[in-house]
Amino acid sequence: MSELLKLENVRAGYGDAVVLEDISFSLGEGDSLALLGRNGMGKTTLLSTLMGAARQHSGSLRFAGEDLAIVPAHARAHRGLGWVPQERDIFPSLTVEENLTVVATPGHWNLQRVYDMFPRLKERRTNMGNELSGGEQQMLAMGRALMLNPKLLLLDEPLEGLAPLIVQELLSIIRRLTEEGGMAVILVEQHARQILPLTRQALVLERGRAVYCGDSETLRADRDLLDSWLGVAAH
Amino acid sequence: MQATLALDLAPIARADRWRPAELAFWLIPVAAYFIFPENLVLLTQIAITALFCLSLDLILGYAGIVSLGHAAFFGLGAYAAGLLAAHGYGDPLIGLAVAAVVTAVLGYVTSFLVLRGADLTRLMVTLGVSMMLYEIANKLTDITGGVDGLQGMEVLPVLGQFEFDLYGKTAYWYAVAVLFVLFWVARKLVHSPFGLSLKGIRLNVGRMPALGAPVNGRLSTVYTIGAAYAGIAGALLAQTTQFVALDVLAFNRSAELLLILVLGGSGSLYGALLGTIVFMSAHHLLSDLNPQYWQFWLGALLVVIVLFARDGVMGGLRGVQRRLDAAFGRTK
Amino acid sequence: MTTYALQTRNLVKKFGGFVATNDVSLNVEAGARHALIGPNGAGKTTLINLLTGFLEPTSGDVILNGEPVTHLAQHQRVKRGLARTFQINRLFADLTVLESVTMAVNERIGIGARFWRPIGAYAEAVDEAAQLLATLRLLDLAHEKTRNLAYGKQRLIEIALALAMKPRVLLLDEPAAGVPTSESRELFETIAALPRDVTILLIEHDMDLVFRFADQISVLVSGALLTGGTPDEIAVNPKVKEVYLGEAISV
Amino acid sequence: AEPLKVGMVLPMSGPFAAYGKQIENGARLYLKQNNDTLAGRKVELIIKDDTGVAPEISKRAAQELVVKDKVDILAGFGLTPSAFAAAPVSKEAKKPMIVMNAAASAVTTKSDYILRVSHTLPQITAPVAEWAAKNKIRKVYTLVADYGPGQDAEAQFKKTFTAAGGEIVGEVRTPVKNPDFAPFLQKIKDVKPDAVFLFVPPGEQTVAFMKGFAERDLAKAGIRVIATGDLTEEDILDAVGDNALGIVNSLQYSEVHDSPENKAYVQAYYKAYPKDRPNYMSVSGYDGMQLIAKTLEKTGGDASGDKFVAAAKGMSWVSPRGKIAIDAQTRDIVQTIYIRKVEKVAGKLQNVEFDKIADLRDPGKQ
Amino acid sequence: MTVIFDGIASGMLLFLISVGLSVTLGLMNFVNLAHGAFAMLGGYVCVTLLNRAGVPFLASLPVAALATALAGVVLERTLYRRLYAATHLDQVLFSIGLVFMSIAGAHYFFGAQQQPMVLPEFLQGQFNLPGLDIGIYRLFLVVLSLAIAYGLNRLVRGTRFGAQLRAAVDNPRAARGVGINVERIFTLTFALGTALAGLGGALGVEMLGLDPSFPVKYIVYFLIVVAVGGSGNIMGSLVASLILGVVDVAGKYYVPQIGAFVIYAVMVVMLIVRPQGLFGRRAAR
Ligand SMILES: Nc1ncnc2c1ncn2[C@@H]1O[C@H](COP(=O)(O)OP(=O)(O)OP(=O)(O)O)[C@@H](O)[C@H]1O
Ligand SMILES: Nc1ncnc2c1ncn2[C@@H]1O[C@H](COP(=O)(O)OP(=O)(O)OP(=O)(O)O)[C@@H](O)[C@H]1O
Ligand SMILES: [Mg+2]
Ligand SMILES: [Mg+2]
Repeated sequence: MSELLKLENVRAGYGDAVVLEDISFSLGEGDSLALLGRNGMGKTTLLSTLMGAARQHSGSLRFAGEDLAIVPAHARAHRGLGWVPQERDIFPSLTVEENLTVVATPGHWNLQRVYDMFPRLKERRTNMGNELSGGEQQMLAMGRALMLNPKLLLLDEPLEGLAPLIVQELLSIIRRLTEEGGMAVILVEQHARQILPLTRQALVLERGRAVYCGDSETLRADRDLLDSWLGVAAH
Repeated sequence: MQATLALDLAPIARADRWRPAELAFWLIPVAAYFIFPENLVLLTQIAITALFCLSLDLILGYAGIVSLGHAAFFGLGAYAAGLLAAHGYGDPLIGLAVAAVVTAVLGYVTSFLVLRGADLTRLMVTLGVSMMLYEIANKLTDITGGVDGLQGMEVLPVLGQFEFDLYGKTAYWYAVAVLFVLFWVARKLVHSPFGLSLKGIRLNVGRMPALGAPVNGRLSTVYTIGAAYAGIAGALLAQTTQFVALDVLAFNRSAELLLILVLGGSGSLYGALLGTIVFMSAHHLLSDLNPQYWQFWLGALLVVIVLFARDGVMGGLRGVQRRLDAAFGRTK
Repeated sequence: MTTYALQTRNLVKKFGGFVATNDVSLNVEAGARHALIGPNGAGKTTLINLLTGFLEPTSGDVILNGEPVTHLAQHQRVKRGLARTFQINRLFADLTVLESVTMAVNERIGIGARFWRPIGAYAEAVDEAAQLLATLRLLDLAHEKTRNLAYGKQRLIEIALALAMKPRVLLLDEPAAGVPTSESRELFETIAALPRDVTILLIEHDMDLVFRFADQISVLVSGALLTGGTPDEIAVNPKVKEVYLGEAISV
Repeated sequence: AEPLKVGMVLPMSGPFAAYGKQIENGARLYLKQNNDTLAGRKVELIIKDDTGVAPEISKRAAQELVVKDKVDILAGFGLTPSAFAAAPVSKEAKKPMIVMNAAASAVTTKSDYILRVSHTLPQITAPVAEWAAKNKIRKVYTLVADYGPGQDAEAQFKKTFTAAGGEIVGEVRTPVKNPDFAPFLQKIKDVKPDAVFLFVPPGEQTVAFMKGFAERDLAKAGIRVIATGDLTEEDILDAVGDNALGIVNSLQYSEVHDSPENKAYVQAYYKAYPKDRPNYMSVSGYDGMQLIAKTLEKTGGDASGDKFVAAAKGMSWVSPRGKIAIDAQTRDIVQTIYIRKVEKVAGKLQNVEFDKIADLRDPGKQ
Repeated sequence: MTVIFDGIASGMLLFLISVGLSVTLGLMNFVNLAHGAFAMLGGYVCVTLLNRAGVPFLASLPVAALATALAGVVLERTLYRRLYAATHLDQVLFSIGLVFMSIAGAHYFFGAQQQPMVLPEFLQGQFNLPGLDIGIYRLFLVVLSLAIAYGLNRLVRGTRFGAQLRAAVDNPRAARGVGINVERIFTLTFALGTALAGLGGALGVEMLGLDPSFPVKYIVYFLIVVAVGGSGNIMGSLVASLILGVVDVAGKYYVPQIGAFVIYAVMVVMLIVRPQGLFGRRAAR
């Protein structure tokens, strides 16, 4: 696996405020990382930093061999970063289909494949972005990111608000993406139990610092760790 | 009740305390009287405009209703007081009271037009209402004197005691006193539950009904109050200038007012006052320096202020204070 | 005879030609813990919007505690004890947490339009708000501006605002979405601890929570009611499994 | 002697900035020609901008000029409301106030210290009505802007014109802010009067009206345009362009008025302000200063209100526009009003005088 | 008949001078009250070329549009850009500041008087059909505005650029996240908006006149069209302009006594009936 993403001592936040301290990890092509942590620990901020939507104070951030700090936010998507934001951020003045095609990049994922994956979207293709149910928005955000055919997919709580059936499908799709498609994934989730089996690595954030960085399997097995950082031992 | 013990309620419980800086602020009008005895007319007009601006702040800064037609109320108030004075009822306080009532009625009635739609719609509806009022006043030349102005106002001494004089002393204290009283009332209002609910409406109008708040009722109420304030300001201008012409209803006045409020920082009562002081002083100074092209410099001033201080003068001051706090290591 | 806290009769909502709510007649018993489940886009949120008056129905009726409220404004329904949370947060970004909740309490106890005395003078409202924050463990954030909070915390405020209404009927639209697993359990404990006479209608996609919490479940598919019953009945219903549950519940 | 301070309140910015500019030009020209010295006193000119239509600013400016700058004489006043608003200041402070443009008849009645050197609206309206009635124009359609001055002009025109035997076949008042005259012109075309009497705020409205008039070929339909002369004053004429040719109008001053005083004035004006054309407003500014000079000579340099006004009453002198005088009763101006027609003179549009009504008092005060 | 045609033409003029604002305010959601200032610039460029340099009218129109667009781009790059994220009120303050500066600037360079402008022969006059007099310049305006409306509508609704623009306005952060070059799109769109403003200004001189107070004199009309049409909707603006123009002209023709009220009354009524504007969609929340 050749190296795709590498963070070294990254410090980031909003404006003058620092949210993340000293984050380092690296990710190879087709690799997968579970990003865990309680509320407000900085998971979203880390993804925002990768996308250039939060401020990187110091440290280094390399993607496919390039220093991301000097790549403007909008160009990062073209470099191969696909983002499903936590708040979905669907464009309300665009139809469902426009939301998908507005930035499409040629590749494996095209309109047809996205519609196959989420038939619901196809039914609602002429709806405006703000006329969708919560779950439909979530699907659309996912589809929109896939249409970019990214090398690295950043998913911020992608299962939230989806019906169980869809969740199951999506989990298997994510697994396929990494295993067959060679797409790398960073997955933020509250439901550690559901995603740890899916990912190779895990990173646990606690007040902006990494308290665990290693492989998922070990973390999954260690109930004490899980309990102390995530409070999920009961599951 | 242990929960409340754990929490310091001071920030919310004492939000309405008069702070030293506020007391200092209100010394400005007193000091100004002695420092600029020859500019009392300007100072009076600043006080009046500040009151007018305060009225817009109530509806825009607190309730989030943008208006580009607030001069409708100002003008109506001015004509109410002016017509009274021209027909032999020149007592200033009665003039203010009548102006307040008349404009409140108009405010209440038109509030229902303003409740609908988003910002741009409101902007244009308020503007439309005020333009129609302007045209009516223009049409009724026999009553209003039209563009040439209302003839024959006789304003009696304030409280039967204080004549309006050439130097404008009476006018000044009269305007400042009215401003202060109404400011005090407005201050009570914004720190009350009513004021809080207005903020709620401004920040997220969609959520308020789900909290059981009758949004339209609240907006109507504050719009009516704002209208009355504007009417009083208009009446003050009519009485202190002893003249009313159509321009009290003009679009420019509404637009300039909006400008002043934004310049000062909407959503804070002192923003309205500071904005007026800064804008009118700048206007006065610049137009004295360069009667022809002062607008250029005033425009440049506005642009610079927006670029460097968001939320107007108040925003800028807050920024400075934050920086000072940080520099001296104080925490709030 | 069972009393119903909330009923709909032949409720229909169309968006243009699209039927989002299709002839729904739903009965929610007083004091029930009633869950509403169904695929994405089935019309659950739309139904809540119709119940609360956020949307006008195309036809049909909404009945709250035996009285028709179909044409009452939202705030009037709230006054009759119907409160809700929103699936996507609708908060007051520039108010502090305590201010937001105090404001909600003010409205409930009917002092929202008082304009002469300061907020702090109505200590009972502020105290109650603080209490509520304490129950939701938000006390240390009381003076933070809402906009500076992480998503999960904002989610809790969304719920605090609804609870401040002291509702008799509470409609929760995916309350736990975005709240971490550990905290969502506590959250549900708080909700479950509400007095039994508070009726709760819950939308949620997390089946662990639904099956632990609900005593009645209705399933909505394509705008229409598919079926209803106790959790045990629903869990084994093959139709529900096919369109919604998949392998989520292994009984 | 101490310098004489003259405070001018003028619209220097805003939609009426051209007025202020012309008046200032005229006033400064006179001062320059006299080395800034009138009747032996050095003159200091202070100019305040009132932005045109804000009486409270005019009043403030006047008050500050009196209280702070301690001026001896107030002058200027581009529009009627500013003159009205400032009148009480002159009255209370007993300062002479020389009105250089505000045209409502009643202005001079608002303070005993007001003197007017420009014109009144009836004064420039009546003559063209009289001329029309006498020159085979029987049926007139009046089109005025719907505001105070428009209504006054309409009333005066009707009064004079019908008294002289003419007939008003239609009248319309157009909105003051009116970018398009098409509907009104269409109506006029339908009615086919001998002439249209026009009174709109000078500026783009005149331009727009005349353009529409030409576009619709109303002139070919035999309809003429008559107007007050402020609509075809030199500042606007170029913008109206050739469409203005043939408009008959009445006013007290034209750039091509044939007199040695005017030749000298025009020459000096162009020398001082090569970019502007002299118009009646500039002459008012010029004459205002001239009035001050002549009056001070009479009072021996005393500019105190009562003495000054007493001395100014009945004063007469030769202005670039011809002989003019201050009415001893009304303190208003008495002057000759010329009937002119817009023609090309040496490639430039001009108001060529061809008739006149001499020594006319303000008809509005009778 | 003639009244209706005049109404249509006057509506089209309204459309032409305000369509630039439909772009900057409507599409970009920037409260650009300085729209009139850009229009004025276009007007002065056109008049100057015409009168001083003897450039033919039709040639001076595109030059006016380009020159204005250039000024727009420079201002966008240096100033406007910094205010996209600011509140609407701050934008008002800023753009009015620019208006003030432009008024004083125009006054300084061109003087306070009206600018003369003579149309070429072939655009002057009328041709007369039975019962219908058609002003040639008016016809020219009608044709031009239909073309512009069509083109713009295509651009906004039918192209990827249009979709990217709407996305960038909806949520710049997310738009960047999916790879839209928000800055470039905004610059281009702003250039388009100002070019249209300049063109409208140049075309408007003939009927509206041109002096330094132009930017404030007609601001109300610009806003009316955008508000009634529904913000961000080009066809809405076109239809709104048409209705306003026809009603306004007809009102003045048939009931001149209340001529001045008509346009405001129509606007208020239309906005009360359709607060979102004719074609506006419910604002997204
Ligand atoms: N725009 C912002 N400005 C300032 N601070 C912010 C901003 N957004 C988030 N924060 C703060 O940054 C911290 C981390 O927030 P972040 O959203 O990254 O958390 P998270 O781990 O994604 O939480 P959640 O699980 O709730 O989504 C929080 O303390 C939050 O208050
Ligand atoms: N304003 C609207 N115009 C057109 N269609 C709409 C509108 N609002 C919602 N819809 C459609 O109605 C359907 C029901 O939406 P609703 O939000 O009620 O779904 P839901 O059951 O809550 O789904 P989820 O579980 O994803 O939140 C969806 O398919 C949605 O696209
Ligand atoms: Mg997050
Ligand atoms: Mg939903």
